[in-house]
Amino acid sequence: MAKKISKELAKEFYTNMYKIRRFEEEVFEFYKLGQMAGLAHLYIGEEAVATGAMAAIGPQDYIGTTHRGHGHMVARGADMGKMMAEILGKATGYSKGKGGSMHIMDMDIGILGANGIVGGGIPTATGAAYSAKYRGTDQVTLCFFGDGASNEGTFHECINMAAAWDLPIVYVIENNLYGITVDMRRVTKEHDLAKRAIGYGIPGYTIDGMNVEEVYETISKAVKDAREGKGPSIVECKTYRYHGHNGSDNCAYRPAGELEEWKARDCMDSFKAKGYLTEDEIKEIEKSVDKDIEKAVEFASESPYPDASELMTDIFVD
Amino acid sequence: MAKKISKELAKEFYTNMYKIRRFEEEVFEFYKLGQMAGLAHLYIGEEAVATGAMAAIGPQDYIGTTHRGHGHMVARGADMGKMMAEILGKATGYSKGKGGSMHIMDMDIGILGANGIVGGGIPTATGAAYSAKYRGTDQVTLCFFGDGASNEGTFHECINMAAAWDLPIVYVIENNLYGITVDMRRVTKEHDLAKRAIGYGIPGYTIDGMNVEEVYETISKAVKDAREGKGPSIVECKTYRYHGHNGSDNCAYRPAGELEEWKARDCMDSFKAKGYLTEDEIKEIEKSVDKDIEKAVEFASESPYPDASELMTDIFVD
Amino acid sequence: MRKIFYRDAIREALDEEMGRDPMVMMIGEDVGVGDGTWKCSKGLREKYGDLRMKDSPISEAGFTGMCIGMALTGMRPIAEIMFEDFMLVAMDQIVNQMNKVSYMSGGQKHIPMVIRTTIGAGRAAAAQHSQNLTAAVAHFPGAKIVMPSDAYTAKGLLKSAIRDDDPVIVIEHRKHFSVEFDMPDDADENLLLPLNKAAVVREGKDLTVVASSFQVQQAVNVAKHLEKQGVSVEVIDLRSIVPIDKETIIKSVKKTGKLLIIDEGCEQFGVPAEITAQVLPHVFYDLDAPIMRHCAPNCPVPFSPALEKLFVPTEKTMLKAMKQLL
Amino acid sequence: MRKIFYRDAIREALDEEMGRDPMVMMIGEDVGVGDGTWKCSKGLREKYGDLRMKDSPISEAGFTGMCIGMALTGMRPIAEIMFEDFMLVAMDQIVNQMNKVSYMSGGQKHIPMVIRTTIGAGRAAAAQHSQNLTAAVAHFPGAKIVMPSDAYTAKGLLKSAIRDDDPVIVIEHRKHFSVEFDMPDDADENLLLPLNKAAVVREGKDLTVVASSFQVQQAVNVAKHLEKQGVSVEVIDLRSIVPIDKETIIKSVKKTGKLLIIDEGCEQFGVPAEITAQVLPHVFYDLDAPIMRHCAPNCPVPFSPALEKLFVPTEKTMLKAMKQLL
Ligand SMILES: Cc1ncc(C[n+]2csc(CCOP(=O)(O)OP(=O)(O)O)c2C)c(N)n1
Ligand SMILES: Cc1ncc(C[n+]2csc(CCOP(=O)(O)OP(=O)(O)O)c2C)c(N)n1
Ligand SMILES: [Mg+2]
Ligand SMILES: [Mg+2]
Repeated sequence: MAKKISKELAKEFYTNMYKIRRFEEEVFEFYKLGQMAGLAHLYIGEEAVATGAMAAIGPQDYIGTTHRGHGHMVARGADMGKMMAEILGKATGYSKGKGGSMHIMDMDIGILGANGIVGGGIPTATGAAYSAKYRGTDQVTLCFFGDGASNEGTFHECINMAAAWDLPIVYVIENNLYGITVDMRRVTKEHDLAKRAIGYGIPGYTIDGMNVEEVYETISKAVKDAREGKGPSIVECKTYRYHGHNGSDNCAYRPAGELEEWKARDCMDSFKAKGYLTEDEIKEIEKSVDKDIEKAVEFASESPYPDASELMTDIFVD
Repeated sequence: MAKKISKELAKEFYTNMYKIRRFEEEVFEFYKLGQMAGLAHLYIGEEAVATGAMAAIGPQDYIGTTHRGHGHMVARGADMGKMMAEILGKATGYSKGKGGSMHIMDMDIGILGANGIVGGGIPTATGAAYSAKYRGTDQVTLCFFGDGASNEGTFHECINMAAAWDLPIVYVIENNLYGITVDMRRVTKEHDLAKRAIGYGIPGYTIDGMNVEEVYETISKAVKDAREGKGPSIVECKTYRYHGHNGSDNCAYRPAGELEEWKARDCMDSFKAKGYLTEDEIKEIEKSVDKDIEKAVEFASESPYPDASELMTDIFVD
Repeated sequence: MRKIFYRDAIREALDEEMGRDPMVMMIGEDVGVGDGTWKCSKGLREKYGDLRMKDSPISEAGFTGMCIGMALTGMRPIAEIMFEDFMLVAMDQIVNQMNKVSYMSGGQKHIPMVIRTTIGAGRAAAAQHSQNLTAAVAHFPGAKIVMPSDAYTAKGLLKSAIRDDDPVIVIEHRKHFSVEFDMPDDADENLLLPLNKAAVVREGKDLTVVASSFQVQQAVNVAKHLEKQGVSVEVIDLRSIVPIDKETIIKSVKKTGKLLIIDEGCEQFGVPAEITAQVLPHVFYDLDAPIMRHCAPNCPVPFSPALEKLFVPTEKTMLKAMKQLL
Repeated sequence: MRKIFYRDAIREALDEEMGRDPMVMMIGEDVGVGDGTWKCSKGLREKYGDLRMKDSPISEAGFTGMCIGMALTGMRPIAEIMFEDFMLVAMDQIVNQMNKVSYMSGGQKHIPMVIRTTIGAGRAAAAQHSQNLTAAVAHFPGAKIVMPSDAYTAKGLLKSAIRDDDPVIVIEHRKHFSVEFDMPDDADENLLLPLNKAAVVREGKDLTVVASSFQVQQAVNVAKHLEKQGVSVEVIDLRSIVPIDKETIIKSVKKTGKLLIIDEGCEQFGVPAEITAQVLPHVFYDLDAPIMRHCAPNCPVPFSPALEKLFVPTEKTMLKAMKQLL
């Protein structure tokens, strides 16, 4: 069980969880209206993971994210206007609209980039950790990915190297039980994925990903170890996505009642119930976030699409 | 410690270990004479692994092998003449000379094929196990590979699936401490590779690969489990290759004395010392094997090279 | 003549072949409980069981490679790789293993396996979910590669692929799955299309256009449009990428004297380049103009619909390309 | 003019660039303690330390992909992939990741990384250790690809590759490592060859031959031989595979009217096909004969020396191919 946290941290936690949820709701609105082309992989339900994790690192640290990466970006303090614009394919987006939802990057805040290939970003994140070690900084990398990604070869290859060379990186598995329609219990025998850490000779933690304090505390410890040169860890956060895999998924593969069980343990509701914040404080946070979200939505909506001349730029420097 | 074995088994063990060593010595002769083109990855030093393992399976079972695969073939009872001919690139070889040392296959005795890609054969072997399960036979697959291969992504992907689906397969890691010049202790943190089994929820055994009885006994147990539907295991055999990675390797990367330490525990010497066989029995075995080897060498030497017309055949059926 | 959705034509092919031969199975992400990402295997897990319509973990190299072992031991597996882009994580197993077993074993064993995968830009799926990278796979000898252009060819080519004793890669188009097509009445469970033949889908005499997959119908539409202007365009549906049915193309070009090759992959080192090089020596003295190609540009696939619409050939750009040659 | 082994020219390039820029590092199998499979990094681990000349486990996808993260955070990594064949296990990281970061990020970041790898059939290493599969990698936009043909170009291209701000794939030839070459005196630490230029290495007027890597010198030898018979062959060393230096080839073909392209990769979907397609529209009216290619056949590389010698183009087969065009 996690220790009590400060008022300040409680505000940060609630702000970020609420912000992520609101942001994703707006993405889904765009999607349903047909204004967001492509795929929308919503982070709703998993907010405690990104929120607790980001609170555990410093401004100099790196983050590797995934196709379900909006939550990581928002919790890290990315510009929501530029995010939303990117998701809509607008010229003012993080990637001028060229990358879209699955490929947002912001190196100014250490975001190494989302990735459309499941498991594809694990090497990039591991390389950033190698770089930090070589350059002699004390930067730590958080590498996020799902239960599904943990069965790709890159997971194995990279964690083995990170362990062998004591790289400053924490592998955060967002185990939401499914890879699209496939229940992880049907494609793994050991369902606690953090147990794999034993084979690499590093610490592994399986924790409640709906509990933001527990996420924060566990990842803080793992980050501390990494920063002190003790090498990597695996932190597996058991969590759940409330929506389908992407916009068009009806979740027929889930057993009846499963969603409701997880919703009953909703990260925001349970956090509110702990009484760190007064009702007024909560309202104030929500109002302020709502305003930011509104601005982001407005900015993105009103932004122009990229010009045709952009098609062939940004491939090479020259 | 392994139990006492029968005279019959003792003879089989010694025969196969001696046969492998002699076969490889002849390969090396061809190599040094410049009559064997390409690479010679010799199995010398590791004979107890292939020998113990093959004694643990039945004629209907499958074997996946590697670039260092001659030992597996010989212990399985492959035709040494066709092997040697293949290694020399002759038309009478297993693959008509088209595959060479790294690509020998003999499905009549369950050999699924060697592989030039490190880790590349693990999926094939796992698929054979899937097939046995689907077809409802009681066939078990032995999948051999090295410490180096255990760091490729295919290792992880396949063992996870085999575990999840209780496939009848035993993964035999021939941990000879090196992948070419790279000491496995420099590229892994946990040096007992069988510990990785924990993460997959399956049994893992780290054993003395110089002790043929121990190999036999452990793999027999793993095979029994697999045959009974209890799923896969990992058996890590600590072993050592006496020669360089291939013919042209001077082993400068090995610490002084390491080779000698391992040779002091030579699988054949230590087996002989146990007294299962009389000196006469040993001599008789050696004489008979020597004759077989001689025949194989002669057959291969005298065989013709493939005809130019073979270049474009065997790509497709038609 | 009945109407059928492309996805259902594929489902029929799978169902018929699995029904016919108990050694046929399929493995891939979401193929079982999820009925397939594009519902091509709807209901087949219930019908044939979990082991024959196997939901895999996200381990493309692993499960594609496993099919080789199944094929070696008497089965006829089909690996479904959701997007062609993801073949890249399984590339070694495909082109270094699957393709080479028969040659490396001196013909001891062939590998009767199929890889089904999909292409299709234009869905705002960005640079890692939109590529037609077939040319890169086609460089490696050892597999046949086909691309259906409608429900009829989707069914007929897939069935032939499953029955073929060598590896066949079948590349479907994501924009086709929900399209309804005509299916001739005689296209029953014996429908088996050759894996090495192109088809002249529209005859003409002024220009030969070679296209594949989704672009075939578009090219035909443009040809119809041009007919009104008195220009007669012959359209060839490539169908087989490996091997290229060079004879059909050569015969057509000898007649028309002009060749345009359309492809939705990036231009560089693409399929049209190979067709150009194969055909050129045979039609050199018949050509009235250089062989031209009309492909996607040499950039990663952009996400923004505003840019992506400039990426894939359209009827408009095809028309322009044809006019340039006429 | 000094003499230098090809492998030592590469070592010089690495040493000079690592000495110049502390952000340059190399990672790969056996590069450190083992001095590199072909001794190209001899002594560099001692000189620059373990972290800068890093022995990797056999995890090509992992360590190649790690270079992307290093490049994003200020380093200039070099991944060594022992055989080009092994790029296939890292294919996603190379062409789906490394190649696309800059585009997918809207140019926020470019990836200054290098992949060094090797080709070279003819060493009885069989189907998985002998391929020149460059064309398959070249289909994907986002990386430059170069192939040196001697010690001078090996050094000059590698140094430019390391200093380039985008991904560059440098493909060396295994038959070259132990060959001694001339190195011009002015080829000092400032030797930087352009990554996008071919070179006319022998002038001629009757036929243009384009070759790369090991085949360049062979083509020159054949050209010398033909000169005695009164035939004048122009030989172009391709050097850059992506981009193709089309101008240099076009200019030559406009003069000679004939083009033969030699390549040691399999013919189908290979490099010569792309050159053919790119050049054809520009030289169509100058050609006296169709553009021809002389490649390896469309089969996996056979092991037996008796067959392998039939696989790779040789001076003898080159001569025959040239004569056919003359
Ligand atoms: C290599 C690869 N295979 C398959 C896919 C298709 N795909 C996209 S997301 C996804 C599921 C990922 O599951 P997980 O890693 O658990 O993340 P989650 O979506 O649950 O957050 C799949 C299979 C892909 N993008 N890349
Ligand atoms: C994918 C791949 N990477 C690298 C190589 C080169 N290579 C051949 S054998 C070998 C070492 C293999 O080590 P291990 O698996 O321990 O087997 P051992 O040789 O020790 O028996 C390497 C790196 C290869 N063949 N394939
Ligand atoms: Mg998941
Ligand atoms: Mg080893």
